[in-house]
Amino acid sequence: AQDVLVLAAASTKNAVEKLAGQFKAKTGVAITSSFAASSALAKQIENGAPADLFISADLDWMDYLQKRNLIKVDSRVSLLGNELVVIAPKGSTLKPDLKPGGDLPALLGDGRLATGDPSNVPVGKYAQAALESFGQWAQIEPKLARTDNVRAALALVSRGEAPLGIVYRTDAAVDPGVAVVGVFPPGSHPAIVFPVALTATTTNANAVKFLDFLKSPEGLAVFQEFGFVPAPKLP
Amino acid sequence: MLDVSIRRKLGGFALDIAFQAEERGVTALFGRSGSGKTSVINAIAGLSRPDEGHIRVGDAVFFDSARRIDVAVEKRRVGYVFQESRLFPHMTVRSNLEYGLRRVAAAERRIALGPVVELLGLGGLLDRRPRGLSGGETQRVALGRALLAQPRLLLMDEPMAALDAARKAEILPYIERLRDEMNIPIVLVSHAVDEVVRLATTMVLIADGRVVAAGPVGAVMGRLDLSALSGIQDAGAVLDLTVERHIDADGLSALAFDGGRLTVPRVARPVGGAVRLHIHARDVIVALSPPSGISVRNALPGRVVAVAESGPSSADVQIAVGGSFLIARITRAAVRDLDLAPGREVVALVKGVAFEPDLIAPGPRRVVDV
Amino acid sequence: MLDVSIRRKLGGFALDIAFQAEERGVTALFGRSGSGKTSVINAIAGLSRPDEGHIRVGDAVFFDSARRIDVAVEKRRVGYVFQESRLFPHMTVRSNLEYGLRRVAAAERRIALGPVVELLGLGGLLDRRPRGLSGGETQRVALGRALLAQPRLLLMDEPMAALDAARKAEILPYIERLRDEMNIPIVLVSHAVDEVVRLATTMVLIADGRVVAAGPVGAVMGRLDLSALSGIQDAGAVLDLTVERHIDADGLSALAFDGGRLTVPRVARPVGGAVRLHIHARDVIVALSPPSGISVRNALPGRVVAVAESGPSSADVQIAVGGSFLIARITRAAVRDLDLAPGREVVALVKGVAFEPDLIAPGPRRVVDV
Amino acid sequence: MDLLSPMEMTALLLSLRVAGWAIVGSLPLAVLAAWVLGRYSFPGKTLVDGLVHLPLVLPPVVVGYILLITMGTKGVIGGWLLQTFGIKLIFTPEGASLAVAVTSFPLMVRAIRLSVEAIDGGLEAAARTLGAGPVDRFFTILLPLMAPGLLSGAIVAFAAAMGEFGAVITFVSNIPGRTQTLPLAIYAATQQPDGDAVAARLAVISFSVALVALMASEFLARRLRRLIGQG
Amino acid sequence: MDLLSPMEMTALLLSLRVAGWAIVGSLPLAVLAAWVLGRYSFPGKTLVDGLVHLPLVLPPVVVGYILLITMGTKGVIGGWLLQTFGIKLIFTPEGASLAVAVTSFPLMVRAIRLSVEAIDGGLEAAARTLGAGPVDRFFTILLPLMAPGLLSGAIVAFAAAMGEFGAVITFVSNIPGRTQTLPLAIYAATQQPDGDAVAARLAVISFSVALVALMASEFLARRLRRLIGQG
Ligand SMILES: Nc1ncnc2c1ncn2[C@@H]1O[C@H](COP(=O)(O)OP(=O)(O)OP(=O)(O)O)[C@@H](O)[C@H]1O
Ligand SMILES: Nc1ncnc2c1ncn2[C@@H]1O[C@H](COP(=O)(O)OP(=O)(O)OP(=O)(O)O)[C@@H](O)[C@H]1O
Ligand SMILES: [Mg+2]
Ligand SMILES: [Mg+2]
Repeated sequence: AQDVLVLAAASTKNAVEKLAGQFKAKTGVAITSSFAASSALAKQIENGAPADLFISADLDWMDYLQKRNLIKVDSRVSLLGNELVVIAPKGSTLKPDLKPGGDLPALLGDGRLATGDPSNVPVGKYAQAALESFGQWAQIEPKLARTDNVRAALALVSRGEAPLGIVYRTDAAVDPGVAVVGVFPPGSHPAIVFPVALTATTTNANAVKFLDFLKSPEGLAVFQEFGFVPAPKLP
Repeated sequence: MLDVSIRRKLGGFALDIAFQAEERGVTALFGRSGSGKTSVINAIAGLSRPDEGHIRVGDAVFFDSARRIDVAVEKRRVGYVFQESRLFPHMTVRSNLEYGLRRVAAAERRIALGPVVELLGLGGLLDRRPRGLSGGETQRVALGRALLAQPRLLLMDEPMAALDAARKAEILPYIERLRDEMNIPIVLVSHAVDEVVRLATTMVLIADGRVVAAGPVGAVMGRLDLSALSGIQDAGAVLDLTVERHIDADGLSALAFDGGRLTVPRVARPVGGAVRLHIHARDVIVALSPPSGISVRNALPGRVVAVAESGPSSADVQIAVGGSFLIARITRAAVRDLDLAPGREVVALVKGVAFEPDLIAPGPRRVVDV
Repeated sequence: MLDVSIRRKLGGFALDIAFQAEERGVTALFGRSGSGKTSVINAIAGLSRPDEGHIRVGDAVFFDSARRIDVAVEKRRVGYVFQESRLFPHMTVRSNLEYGLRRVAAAERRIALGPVVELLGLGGLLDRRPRGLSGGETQRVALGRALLAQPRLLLMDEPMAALDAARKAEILPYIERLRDEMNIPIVLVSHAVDEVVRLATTMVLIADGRVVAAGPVGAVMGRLDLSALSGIQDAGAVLDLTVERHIDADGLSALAFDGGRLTVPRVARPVGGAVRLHIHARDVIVALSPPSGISVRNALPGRVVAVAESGPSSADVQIAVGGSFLIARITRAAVRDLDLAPGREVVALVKGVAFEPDLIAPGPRRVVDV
Repeated sequence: MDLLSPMEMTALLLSLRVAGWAIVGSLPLAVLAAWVLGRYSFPGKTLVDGLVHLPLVLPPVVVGYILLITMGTKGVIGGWLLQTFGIKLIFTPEGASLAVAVTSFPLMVRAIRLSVEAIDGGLEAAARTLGAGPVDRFFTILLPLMAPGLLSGAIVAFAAAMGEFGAVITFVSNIPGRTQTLPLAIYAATQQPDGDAVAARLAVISFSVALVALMASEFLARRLRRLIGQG
Repeated sequence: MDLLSPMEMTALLLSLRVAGWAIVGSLPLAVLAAWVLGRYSFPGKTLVDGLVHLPLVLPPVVVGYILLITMGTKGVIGGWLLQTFGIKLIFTPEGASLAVAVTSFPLMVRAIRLSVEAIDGGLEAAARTLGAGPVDRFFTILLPLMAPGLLSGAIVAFAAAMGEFGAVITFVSNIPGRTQTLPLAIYAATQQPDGDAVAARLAVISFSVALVALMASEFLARRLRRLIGQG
């Protein structure tokens, strides 16, 4: 059977690897997956990477590919959602009240808020939107510690260098040194969506099967095990 | 024949040299440091390019500015023995020797490894590295390497300047054998009189980038104006003689030339063989008649040709002995006392013993310092 | 007084040297290449450490294995003139000269920059870099640098070996002035006889890591077994004389010693001044009676002390002239003809002219090659 | 005790292979660049020198992007390679080799250039008089004499290549068994809840390999120097 | 035409400052390491040599993590620095300097070490006989003579420091005006779907700066070599 090559956002690593194992057990088809930043993966597809399936953490990069006819548009689905949470070092007593006019800036004090770089890392973009909707962006923006990936933000918080951070709920699980101390209400930021699509060049029938497996209740259950939530219905 | 005529400006220094030399034998370029000797042989080798002129070796034209000829160094086939040897440190002696040889078509190889190893006494060194060799051994290997490249011409830039007297004495005989046994013209750069006298056939005296005197060694060395030309303090004449007989009982040899007979310590040449003597002016005594009861063996009758001051208290007296000339450096007080003037009949006394045994070496042209 | 007694194993080579030298004057360590000369002065400087023994200069103990003393190099205050000069390339001549000076407390500075610059003729060089200097200039700067470090002792490792004759002639007078005008003991390493004869007070002959002869230069050089000990082919005697008078008309000087009188080209010493002559054995002629009508000026009556073979055809004849000794190298045929044997009265003939004018230099101890 | 899981072992072996090929493959060009820069003067030399240093100056991710754009199958060079030779670099170990070759290239050139500059020009002149042309001299004189410098440059470049991350993941992605080298595995480990210990272990292994390589290079360089008569 | 937006200009200036301080600050240690490694033999030398090379071998992100763990305000050294001197490195330009200093350290040591090894030991022996102790000799003989090598090592390290990304962003994150150096800005641009042009422009600027630095270093090294009498 032909192997399937999946390019997936780094934050889906644990779930996708587990699903790949299950799929292999069921069908005998091996799934090879490469985890990196969505941007890197998108550019690789653009430049001819022989991939079958792309799981992006970011709508923008999927749109980028779609605009260039590099994905099979009819295969594109919004597979997963995620929650945007505030984290603090384990044992921290901070409990931000996440609402417009809330105490997040005050709790931060002269410490920094670690999150992805809002200019290019998806989680940072959502954080910016949420804080803007709270009217706190102007206050917090100068205090951001912008990282190039979620893992670096986690490290800053878990080491106590930043008292608070904003990450996906799924990421918070990666680092035992952090605890989720607040969840942004769904309306405070655009819905978090992990879109998935077959690449335009793939002719691999197994890729379609794997995509179907991911979308199946069985697949979604695994994702939820790792903290993902079902994809919100997009307008 | 080697025919060199080159002009070149080197910064403030102007080189303007022309000389010719025979197909066989050693042409010595002699001159002070900075006079332009290395510049000349670099031009012959092609390592530097004259502004104009020509360089020919036999039929081969290496360089001719008029005809726009400039043969690449690697095509000239000149053997070059550098002052610092420049052996390839990463190769054995054997590989060094064979480096040039391998780059010559088999058909053109006249000089083979075996004879050169033999000639230069390199047998025991073949598997060693240059690093461990003594200075003398190093230069011998360099010589062999240049030779085996089957050169049309051999250039040597002060090949013994870096060597002490013992090493020098060790290598000199090899160069003599080269000169005598191979049919390759050699151009030797030197600022050591003894080397030139011992090795050269032709002597080209260079000062400030110009040829100031050139000719057979004996003729050039016998000139009384030599020290003015060359700065050589060590005046003296060069005589070419033949072995007349060996006096085995005393360990002496009698040598003959057109001016008479000289007795010297035994020379390792057969009777009839050629020997060259460098007779230093300071070693020649002038007497009005042959003295007796004296340890000096050699008394050569002759006639004073010229007398020239050579220092505050000394004079050089040129004495014709047969067709040859001797020079004696004596005090001016003695010139006056003996009333020496051109035309005066005198006896030149030459000590026969005064040279080091290690200067004795075989060769058709022999030099013995007397 | 310099008192050296050291033992050291260097791989297969064993050094076992002991000698003493006076507070003033030059001690020459003389020997073939590899005999251990550099090893000795490196031990004195502290650059290498003997296995046992002691090294003392005056009151200062540099090293004493028994007393576990080993003074650091930088505390020994020995001036070291290296063969390759080792001037600091990034400093001007002035900074090089002052390098050691600045590191000595002001109170202890006996030798000042001005006089040294004067003594060594460095005035025009002070702002230049070592790179542009000639070999002779380089070594003079190295000498000055070592001197200005106010050394208790000056070590020189073949300071002239890398120089050609002209450069050597240029620097020799400076070392003589140093020896004569500074009260610093000098240890000079050399394998050049002429240097040793000209400069040394004491001569220490080293062979295979051992002292084979030591003593005043005249005494060591006058030994007939010298060539066996040292490999010196250039046998000869060393005479110390005083200037008796100058014969200005002839440009000559008359020198006196206990064995008589010698006439030589004018010496730049006042009447009464000391002069040393190195009389090469090959330049001495033996006669049974003073000859006449001959250009040789100097006839010294003496008595044959010993006759020894010195080569296949030659013999060295030691002649007592007053309280001094001369050596004459003549053919054995002459020994037989003149019937030379110990006790025989002879006349030693010495040419007075045979030396280069540039060997004349001022100094209380003068050496003139004759 | 098993030090490494099979996957980690795969990553280690792949790293060695990728870095090894990278060095071997770029060596000729590095030697050429070092030779030209070290021996000749020509107009624009500084620019060439600058270009050689470029990968040192740019962030590796940018180098990776540049490679992706030029050497991807849609890129000018990559497309040509694919059509002409059927060679595909993206997502392949060969591509990973190319990426680390590029980033470690300046290190290699610098080291080799220094050893070229240290070779006495007189030896080349001697070889010329013995009839050796430029290429001949290069192989018989320069190359052997620069060998110790070449070796040590190659080993340092190898060590650096073993640690390259940004250019690799950007150009050839992070595919276990194909392009997931040790640094990428370290990165992957840090993405897992319990990955820190694994990451640390892999980092130590990475360091050990580099240390062994450096030790080996010192040792070999000494021997080589003795072999070419300069130790 | 404005080549750079104000923010990009800020990033460029910050990069220059960060890299400049990094080199100046680490130079003494680099010289010391180069001196010791180049002049002395001691047990464990290979290990020290390996440690010096460590930042070259490890992925920069790992270097950044190590710095974060040790030099952060909660780290052993970082905590001590904060409490004792009130020095905070994390999120500061000084921290960025430290990060690039660490990653470019091996390059600097390598270059300087070669120039130390090229200095004739005889000159030091001469200085000893003239009364100079070890420190004296170091400053009066070794340091001036290694100056050209030191300069060229420092400039190459500077160029590399200008390009360092992973260690910086991991240790001090990406704060415009404080820690956002040129490579971070370039990276950020490459991560935006329409950022290629900006990234390319910034990369060209980064390359130009490095090129100017390299040219200056060649020029200065030549002059220095002449100044110390070896050109
Ligand atoms: N490239 C150059 N530019 C300027 N001057 C030069 C150059 N090459 C040589 N010279 C000068 O030419 C002169 C002759 O130099 P050359 O090396 O030929 O002398 P030489 O007779 O071989 O001296 P030595 O006996 O010291 O080797 C010297 O004065 C030297 O300074
Ligand atoms: N470190 C060492 N290990 C082994 N042998 C050594 C060492 N240093 C010197 N030697 C040997 O000691 C001997 C004396 O060497 P030294 O350099 O003192 O001789 P020298 O008399 O100064 O010779 P030259 O006139 O050639 O300078 C030589 O045979 C040399 O090979
Ligand atoms: Mg020359
Ligand atoms: Mg010595």
